[in-house]
Amino acid sequence: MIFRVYVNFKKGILDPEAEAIKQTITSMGYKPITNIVKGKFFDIEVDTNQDYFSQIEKISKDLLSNPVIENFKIIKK
Amino acid sequence: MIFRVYVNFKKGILDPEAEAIKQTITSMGYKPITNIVKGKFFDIEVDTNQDYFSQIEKISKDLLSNPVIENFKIIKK
Amino acid sequence: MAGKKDISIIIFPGSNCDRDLMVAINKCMGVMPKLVWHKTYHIKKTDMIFLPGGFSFGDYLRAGTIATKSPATKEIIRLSKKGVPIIGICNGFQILTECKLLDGALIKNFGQLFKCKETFLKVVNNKNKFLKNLNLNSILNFPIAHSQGNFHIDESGLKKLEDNNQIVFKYSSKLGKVDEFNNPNGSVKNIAGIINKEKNVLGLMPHPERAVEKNTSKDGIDFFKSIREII
Amino acid sequence: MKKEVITSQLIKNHGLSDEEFSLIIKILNRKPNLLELGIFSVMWSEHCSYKSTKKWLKTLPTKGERVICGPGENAGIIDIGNNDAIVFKMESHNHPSFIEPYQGAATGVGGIMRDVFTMGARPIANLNSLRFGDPSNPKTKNLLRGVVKGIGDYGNCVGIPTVGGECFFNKSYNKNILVNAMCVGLVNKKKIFYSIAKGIGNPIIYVGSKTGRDGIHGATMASAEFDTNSSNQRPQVQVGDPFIEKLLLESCLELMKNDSIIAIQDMGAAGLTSSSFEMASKGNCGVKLFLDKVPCREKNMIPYEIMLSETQERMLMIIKPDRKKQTFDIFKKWGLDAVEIGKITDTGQMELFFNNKQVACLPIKPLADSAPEYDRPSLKRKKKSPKIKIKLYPNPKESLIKILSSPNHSSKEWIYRQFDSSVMCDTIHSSEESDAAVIRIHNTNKAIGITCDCNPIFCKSDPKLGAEISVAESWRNLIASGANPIAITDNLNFGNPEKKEVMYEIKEAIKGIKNACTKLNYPVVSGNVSLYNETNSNSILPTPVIGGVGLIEKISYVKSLKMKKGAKVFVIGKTSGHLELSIFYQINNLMHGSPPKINFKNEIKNGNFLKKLIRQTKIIIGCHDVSEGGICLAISELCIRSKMGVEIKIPEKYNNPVKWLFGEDQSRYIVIVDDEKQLKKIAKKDNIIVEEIGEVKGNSLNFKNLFQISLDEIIKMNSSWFYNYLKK
Ligand SMILES: Nc1ncnc2c1ncn2[C@@H]1O[C@H](COP(=O)(O)OP(=O)(O)O)[C@@H](O)[C@H]1O
Ligand SMILES: [Mg+2]
Repeated sequence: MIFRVYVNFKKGILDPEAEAIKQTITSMGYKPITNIVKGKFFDIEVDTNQDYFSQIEKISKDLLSNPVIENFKIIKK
Repeated sequence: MIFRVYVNFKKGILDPEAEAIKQTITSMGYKPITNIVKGKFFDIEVDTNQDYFSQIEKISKDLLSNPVIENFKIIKK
Repeated sequence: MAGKKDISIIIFPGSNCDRDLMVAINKCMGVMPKLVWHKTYHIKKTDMIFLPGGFSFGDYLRAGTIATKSPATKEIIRLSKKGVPIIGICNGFQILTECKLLDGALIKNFGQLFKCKETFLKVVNNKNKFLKNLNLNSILNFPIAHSQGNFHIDESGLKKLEDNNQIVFKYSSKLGKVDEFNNPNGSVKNIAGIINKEKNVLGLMPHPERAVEKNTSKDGIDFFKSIREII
Repeated sequence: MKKEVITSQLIKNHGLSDEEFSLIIKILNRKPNLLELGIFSVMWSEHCSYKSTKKWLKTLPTKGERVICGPGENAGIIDIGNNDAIVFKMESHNHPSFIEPYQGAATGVGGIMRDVFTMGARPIANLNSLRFGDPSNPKTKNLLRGVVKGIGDYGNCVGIPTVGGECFFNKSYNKNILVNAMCVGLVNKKKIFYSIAKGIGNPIIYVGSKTGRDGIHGATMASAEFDTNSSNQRPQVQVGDPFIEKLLLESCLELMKNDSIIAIQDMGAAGLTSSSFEMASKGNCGVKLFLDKVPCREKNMIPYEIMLSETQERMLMIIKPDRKKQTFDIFKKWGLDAVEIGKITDTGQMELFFNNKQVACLPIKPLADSAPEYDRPSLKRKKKSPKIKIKLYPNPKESLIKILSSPNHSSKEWIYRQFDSSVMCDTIHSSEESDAAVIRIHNTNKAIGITCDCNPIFCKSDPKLGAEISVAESWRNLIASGANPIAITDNLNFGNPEKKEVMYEIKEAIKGIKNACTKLNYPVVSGNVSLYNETNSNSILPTPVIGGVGLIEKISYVKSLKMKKGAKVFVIGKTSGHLELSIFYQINNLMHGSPPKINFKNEIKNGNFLKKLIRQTKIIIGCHDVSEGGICLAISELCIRSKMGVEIKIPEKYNNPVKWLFGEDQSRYIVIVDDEKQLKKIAKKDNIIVEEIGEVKGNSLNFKNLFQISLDEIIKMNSSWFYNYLKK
């Protein structure tokens, strides 16, 4: 079973990297691009028959993201 | 229209960060976790009526990923 | 070296070793280099180009990537084809791999952390104009300061580098031992510096410009003196 | 103006007391609107107004022959000759770093660098002073990781070497870590920029990052005691962008080459509010700001948010009206947003407009001048620990091993490897190579020594004496690195000043700094205060961190922890063996008593003696001050750094070797000497106590007839704690 955890900055938090990427793309001539949001994902492979969702949730909260500035979202792949 | 571009390391390239996360998780006692793959994603908002897929493909190849070490995948959100 | 030569240092927003490099070049090569802003669309005739260390464009995305989109980088690619010697140090090396003038890629250090320390480099190949004045197997003491200096290349790429004598520097011990204990960042085969097939583009992670003063190692002087001979 | 209802809850949420609110009404002659309330609240917050400490800070000695600019500006400035001046300051980012260690620490470094380059200086070195909780506390590891990485990534990216600092663990910091960052810059004495607004009609220019909703109320947060819910509050942490900082640094310095700028100030705590207020208030003028002109990162930001945002990497400047184009061109070249957002007026008012409507109008002088100033009650804490009589002293060898491998005295290599210490090519000595970091002044034959110090254990027991010792230690560190100490910056970290015992600590510590600095002719030129470092009523140890700077007139005077085979080892200063509160006692769980006494006459005599030896003879090979851990730890550190052994013979007159080895008597140095006869001769002439104690020899740390440990062993035990701790 594979869980995918998405982590990205909360809305309103400055993401200087996304800003720099957007500027670069614009300067490369891709005019219609209006916004870029950046994030990370983790594919976590779990070898168990149990439902492991709540554990993944805990890992996401404690380790993979910082709740002060980031949100996460888990999907089962 | 939003395109999502996923970028991750090619197989066979050791990702020290994913490795470290895996070790930490294991040491925290989450035994069934067998593997972790880490990647990035970019949500690119495009304001156009045209099909912009091929441009996004070009951006992904030229900028968002480095073909020597990374793969990418595009989906329309 | 005959007459006044023209050496250029390209400055990207976020470059931060440009001054150090300028001082070192001036001191060891006897030429005050020209500083070229990254927005330069046309670089006139120049005898040698340096890409300095630092964090061009904040190292955002991947170190060196965004700099490949600057007009000056397009000029560097054009001039490299004409045989102009080009040297990239640290971030400069990362830019050169990102714009494909050099093979491989520089990924995050094995230990994940930024690392600043003294390292020793072994000259493993001097069959090129840059290093022909340095002895084979001689050891140079330069510091490193980077978080993405882990040189990666696939098997076949590595073989090509080896076959073409493109690997020039390897991390070693003070006495020249090349092994995992003397590999500061996880680079394949301890590779610290390579050149292109045509042997006019050189990239290295350690900082020779930080090894030319009284208070540091002085091995950088040998390095710059050696490359002075080629122009 | 729109009328919001200002409820008492709203007033409370803004951290204002009822008396303070009455004062506001008196100043305005009416009730404030919400925006105005917000402005008052940040301007009168502890962080911006120093209301609990101002009375005491005023007593510090701030003048000296080399002082160009004392407290009151963005940073202090000292003269180091030939038109060169050094700009420096220390600042805390404690609360943000606890919530988000990486960003909190990074933005702390960014903020202090802006304070320095605002004055026209190019930063040449960063230092940091860190305190964490007990290593076994589950949060400590990640806090340590995040803070160190944050400091490194920011300074490394901007390209300023991080060359030193300190890191200390104690459980009192479990929920309130301390992250104090110090920055030192170099400026041409004739090209210093200040923040005094001048010239009616002159344009006010905003430059740097776009304003977002970051850290609104950050300044009030930094002044409020934590409660356990803090981590759930809305995000108040700002994200740093070192890349923009680098562009700001270069563009400002480029602009400063000509004379376009009249006044300049970074937007630090309380952002646009405090920067515009302070500039106008210093220049006795008014300002008009058009807030819709402020570049915003998010849509629909309201004046309240724009005025209170603490988005990083922004500057405010007043320029000559005919230099607008030139100014904008420079910022454009560096890819930065620069906009004219207002004008200087002669009304003495701060008038804020938004979409052509006036949204606030506040009198500047009265607001600044009547900022509350408190003389809070204080009370000496009752001493709990009675004196104990020790019958059998713990084993010295085992104790030394414990000390060398303890978190507080292990090598900090894991930390400083993450900092680029060699960029700029002027670093002569950085972390652990010498008692103070030594940075050459580019293109000259002189250098400066920089150090930060504090002994919170001493401060807890006796805040005045502890602060005096911290000042003296920084003084000694500078002398031992070859410098002539010039001035300090301080960062006063304490708990809740509304508690009498804490207020006592604050007052006493300031008294101690005052006394030590006066005696040593070592003025305070800048500083910072961080209060309310307290969670659920558990306060931190009083931690007044002292950042000292000294001048090394010639590079040849630079000293470090160096040894040479065959050289003799001497102690300068009198050893009497004060063990109370020493590391030796702490490591053996013997906590009682008071700190060692300090005699400033001897401090000065011994310091001047070493300065003279360094400057007038060639006999000093290396030196190290004696502080925590006494002679024993000082010698061990010399051996570890120089990778050489020593043979030490404890002078016969001392009947208790443990006291001799580990006593922490003040005003002492260990020196490694080439010509012992000459040393003795000068010492005799100058009436200085010196003792020959051994020789650099062999491959072990050998205290004859007592114990011996091989060099390899002590190096190993000293180098592994951090790596082992952080492995998992
Ligand atoms: N403990 C202190 N000792 C001496 N000066 C201090 C102290 N605390 C603050 N200051 C001075 O007060 C002024 C305001 O400091 P601060 O509010 O930290 O500035 P900023 O607005 O740049 O953050 C500065 O000039 C600073 O040097
Ligand atoms: Mg300031």
